Amino acid sequence: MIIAEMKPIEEILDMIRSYQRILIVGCKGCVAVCSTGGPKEVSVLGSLLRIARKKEGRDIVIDEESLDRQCEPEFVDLAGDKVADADAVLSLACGAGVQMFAERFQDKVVLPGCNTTFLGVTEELGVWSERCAGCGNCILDKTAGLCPIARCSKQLLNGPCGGSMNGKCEISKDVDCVWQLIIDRLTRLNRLEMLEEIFPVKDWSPAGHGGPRKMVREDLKT
Amino acid sequence: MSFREALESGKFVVTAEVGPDKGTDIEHLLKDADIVKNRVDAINVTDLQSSVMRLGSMAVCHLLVDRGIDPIFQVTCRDRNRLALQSDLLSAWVLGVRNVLALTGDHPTLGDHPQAKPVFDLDSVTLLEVIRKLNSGSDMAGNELRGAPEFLPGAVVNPGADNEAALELQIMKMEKKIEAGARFFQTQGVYDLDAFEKFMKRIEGFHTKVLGGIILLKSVGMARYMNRNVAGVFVPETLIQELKTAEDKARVSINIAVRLIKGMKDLCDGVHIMALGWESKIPSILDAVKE
Amino acid sequence: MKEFEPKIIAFCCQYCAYAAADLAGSMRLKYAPNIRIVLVPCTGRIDVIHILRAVENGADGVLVAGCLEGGCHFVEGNFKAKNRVRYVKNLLGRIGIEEERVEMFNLSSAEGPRFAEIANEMTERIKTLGPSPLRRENSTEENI
Amino acid sequence: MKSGSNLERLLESGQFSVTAEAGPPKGTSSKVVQRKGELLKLCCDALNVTDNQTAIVRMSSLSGCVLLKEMGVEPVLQMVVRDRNRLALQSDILGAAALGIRNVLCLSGDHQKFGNHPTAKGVYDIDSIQFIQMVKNMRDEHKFLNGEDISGDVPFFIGAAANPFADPFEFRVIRLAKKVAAGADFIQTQGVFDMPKFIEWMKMVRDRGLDEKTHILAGLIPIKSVGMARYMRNNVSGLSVPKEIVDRMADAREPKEEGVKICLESIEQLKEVDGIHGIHIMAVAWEDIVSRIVEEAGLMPRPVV
Amino acid sequence: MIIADQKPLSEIQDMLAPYRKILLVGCGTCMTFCSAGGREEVATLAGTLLSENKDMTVDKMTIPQQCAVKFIDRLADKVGNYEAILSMACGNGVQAVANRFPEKPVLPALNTQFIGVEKEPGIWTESCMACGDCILWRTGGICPITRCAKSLLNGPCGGASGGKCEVSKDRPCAWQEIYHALKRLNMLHYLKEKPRVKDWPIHPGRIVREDLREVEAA
Repeated sequence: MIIAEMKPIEEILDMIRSYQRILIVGCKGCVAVCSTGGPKEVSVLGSLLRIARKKEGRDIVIDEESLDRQCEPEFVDLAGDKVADADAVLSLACGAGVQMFAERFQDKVVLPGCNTTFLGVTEELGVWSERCAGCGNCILDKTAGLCPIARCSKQLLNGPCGGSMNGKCEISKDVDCVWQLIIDRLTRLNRLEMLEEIFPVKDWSPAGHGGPRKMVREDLKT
Repeated sequence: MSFREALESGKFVVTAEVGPDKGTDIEHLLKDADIVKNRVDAINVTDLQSSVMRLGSMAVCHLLVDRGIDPIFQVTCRDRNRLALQSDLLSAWVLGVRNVLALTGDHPTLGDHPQAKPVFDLDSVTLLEVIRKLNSGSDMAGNELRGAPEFLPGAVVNPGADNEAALELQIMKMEKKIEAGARFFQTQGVYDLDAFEKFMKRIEGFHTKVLGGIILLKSVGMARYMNRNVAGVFVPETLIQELKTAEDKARVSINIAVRLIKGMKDLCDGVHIMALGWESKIPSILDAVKE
Repeated sequence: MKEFEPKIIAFCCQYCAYAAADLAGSMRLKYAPNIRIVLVPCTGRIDVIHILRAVENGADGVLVAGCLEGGCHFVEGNFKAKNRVRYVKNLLGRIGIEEERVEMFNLSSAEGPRFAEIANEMTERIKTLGPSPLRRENSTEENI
Repeated sequence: MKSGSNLERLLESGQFSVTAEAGPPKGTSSKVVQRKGELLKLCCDALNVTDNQTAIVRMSSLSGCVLLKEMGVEPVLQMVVRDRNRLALQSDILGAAALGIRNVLCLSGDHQKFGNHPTAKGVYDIDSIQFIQMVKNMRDEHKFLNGEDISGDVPFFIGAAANPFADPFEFRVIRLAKKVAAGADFIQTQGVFDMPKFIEWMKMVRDRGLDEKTHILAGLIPIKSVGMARYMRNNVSGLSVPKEIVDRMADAREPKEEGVKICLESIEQLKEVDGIHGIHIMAVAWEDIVSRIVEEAGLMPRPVV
Repeated sequence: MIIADQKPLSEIQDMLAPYRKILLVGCGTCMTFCSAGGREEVATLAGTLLSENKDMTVDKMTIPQQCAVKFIDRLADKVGNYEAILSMACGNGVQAVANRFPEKPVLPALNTQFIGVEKEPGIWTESCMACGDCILWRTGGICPITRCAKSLLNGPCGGASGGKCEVSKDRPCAWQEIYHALKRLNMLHYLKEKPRVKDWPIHPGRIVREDLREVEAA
């Protein structure tokens, strides 16, 4: 799923400074699962903003809404009536959702309430970590189901650098050295010989480095 | 006289440019540089122009310094992150480079290594700020330097934007560049003096020097190609016709350049001639401008 | 001028703090009358939004009282609550509401006197802080 | 000869070689490089010029190399893949060739997080093994990475780093094998303090016959103080400093002398290890000790081939 | 949502070559919405694989999410019967499944592309790069980090022509779009802000939220 975290409340207060009527819109997709932008977080943020503005002695009217997904226009359009009443929309979706909102309501100020951080999984309740970089050319079959593009801090394709110690990455003791994990797993699967091959230079153009990406599926076009 | 002195003296300055080759062979390039050496105030050395892999700009700048030429070191943000950019700038100073032109750089997909990972850690505006910081004796993170450079920073601007938004954005960015320390601008190739005059009016009062860009028109095909594919370059149909009907095309091409340079003398502070292989024609162009 | 009497919401776990409050009552202990008790099945049930709502609606202070650490009926409900209280304190602090207005306490059902002590302690603390900034909106500086 | 560099000639003729490190300054002061060059000139066969070492911005390796070359010292151009993409790396390689640099050391580089610009964008377009292969193709096939031809020669003696002390230990020799297969002509290792582990690693290297395909120079870091020993033991990932070394430094009355002694003992042991073709001394901020170490190790004067 | 598409069939067959008994697992979230790995695509791929390899066993199962352990657990009593798992999830899902079943080869059937939105049926575009510091409020709801090919923060490069990006004529210049949006919203002053240098996030990313953890915070 897409992982996001709430923006610092100071930044949110700053961006809504000049507005009186705010619609906070949550998304029940990825950001709800990672407890950042679902209905619950919408009400927490709403309450916080009301407290902050009340303290400043300035009125604010906050309306709340949560959509099934903000990355699809048909769901976004459902918020139309509430959007019309608001000075600004504060979206708790990932960046894709915020931009879908801005695109559907071109004359409305649309503000992001979250920072979208990575594609990842829940490690345990309250802890998420990155797993996939969306590089467009999956090699997980060759690396024992562990991705060196997303999980090695240097995106190395030919084994760990000299900073790998006790199974941890040189950047932090909280980060596993993914190459250690790959080697452990290949040992278990008895496929260590896969490490001897030199991985060729990667084509980064499908990984977002060739400009913003677009995917077309002819079979689904209308 | 160094490029900086020439610029500060208020005279109408002239710069040219050389593009390094694809390999370690430098004879040809040095020959071109020698042809224009005593006729121009500085020579730009391009940094992997059009994202095509070539010999590095810094090495060539160093070779030009050795030959008594004041080079303008072009630096793009495409291939290096902030560590490498700052490190290369310090090095360039040590190797005798005094002028830097900060650019964003073309995207790698346009070049010959389209699969490369573009960097774009900084952009042209923030690169200028970095140069200013280095000049003041610290790196961009604020760490003090042991010995500081004194670069003359420059930038580019595209006066030929093709719509309102693009023009406003160019001007907005030009202001940011000046604020970030750009002391001179070299423009994209100009063929329409009226439009250029309008642009210069629009930026009246900006505290900077502007060198109008001159791209030698080598053929009708090239003119049409640029109109189709090069952002901000527009060759008017009258010029294309003039070139088309000419018997001695090189002669006409030189004439056009001479006219443009003469026209620019009252509009801006100098010209930047991009001869694209026709470096040998630069002396006669400059002679004709004087007449 | 009348002395400021704070309103304090106390979320009390039924297995400990609520029972302790009961005990304090039957022991006829005197404690500050400013505490409004809300019974919860476990402090683990308290969510960030409950605390915020209390503040938003004018509470001058909020206390969450759960079992002693290690003694939660649902094993780790009070740890969850501790994490959430800490989170709320941080959020409130950053929008300019004193963090001290919200606090977590741990006690057992047998500690009636401790409950009275907590109630007094919290009331004193809030009195020192003064009314919630949210209740001051219509008052002028002088009469605070 | 692949490059004709002094280092290559010495190693190919079977001489026990000595290289050292000359880090460029954080600024434009060329004197710093020149001073290090003077200090190390007579006792080393080539000097590595580091590339923004530990991700701290310094004058670039290329200009440091040019400065050394101008004073008659042979440089080794260190390049990391952290800061430059494949266009810049190839372009700088061509520039270095045009400026007469003949040795290059291809590295991954420390993560930018450790340096003084921790929020820089790490580039990592290619990795160190791909980098070695790329330079080899430029030299031997006259081909760029995209398969196009290069005009002119790119004569480089290609080096790589190896760290026998990082984890996973068993993989370290596989990685070295990959580097050799990719085209590494010489290897400089991480600083050796843990001699038993290093000897074990060298045995694995010899078992694969790698010592015959490349020249291995063992890394040495002279220790100045017990504080430095402790710091390296606890904080530098990829270094293994045994407790005995720290204790020896702690007990020493003259720590610097003890540091030199440790270094000299290591050299004696390394000379006996089959497959070691030289040493690489990394005396960070203690360059003036190098000539004494080389002298007392009986490695002076440096041979001329 | 996360957008992915299926790998070329030949690549999938290559990676399946050593195995005869496969469990094909779909994902009910993003991969279903972008028609890359939902129940329908699972059925289609299983059918294709079976028709090409008659002696193969391909069983199907689709779980609501492959990036959450509680759903992956539903596979637990089945995986023992198979030599390999072919996952039709994004890279997160494949790795989460691999992590849950350490003794089993877990293979990716899809290439994960980007975070984006559906433009029209069959066309998706990238809109978010998950850079960790959202500036959409200052850029008219259009992300220059993602939608400008050079991720420029301080205005466009000189390469746009006719409102299009230099990289491709069918991509708009994000900065021109930003300009129009800010003009419409009467927020052009955001263009004149001081130049910004981006603090790029360090990968791999990790987030810890104390209020949600069940263990005692340190």
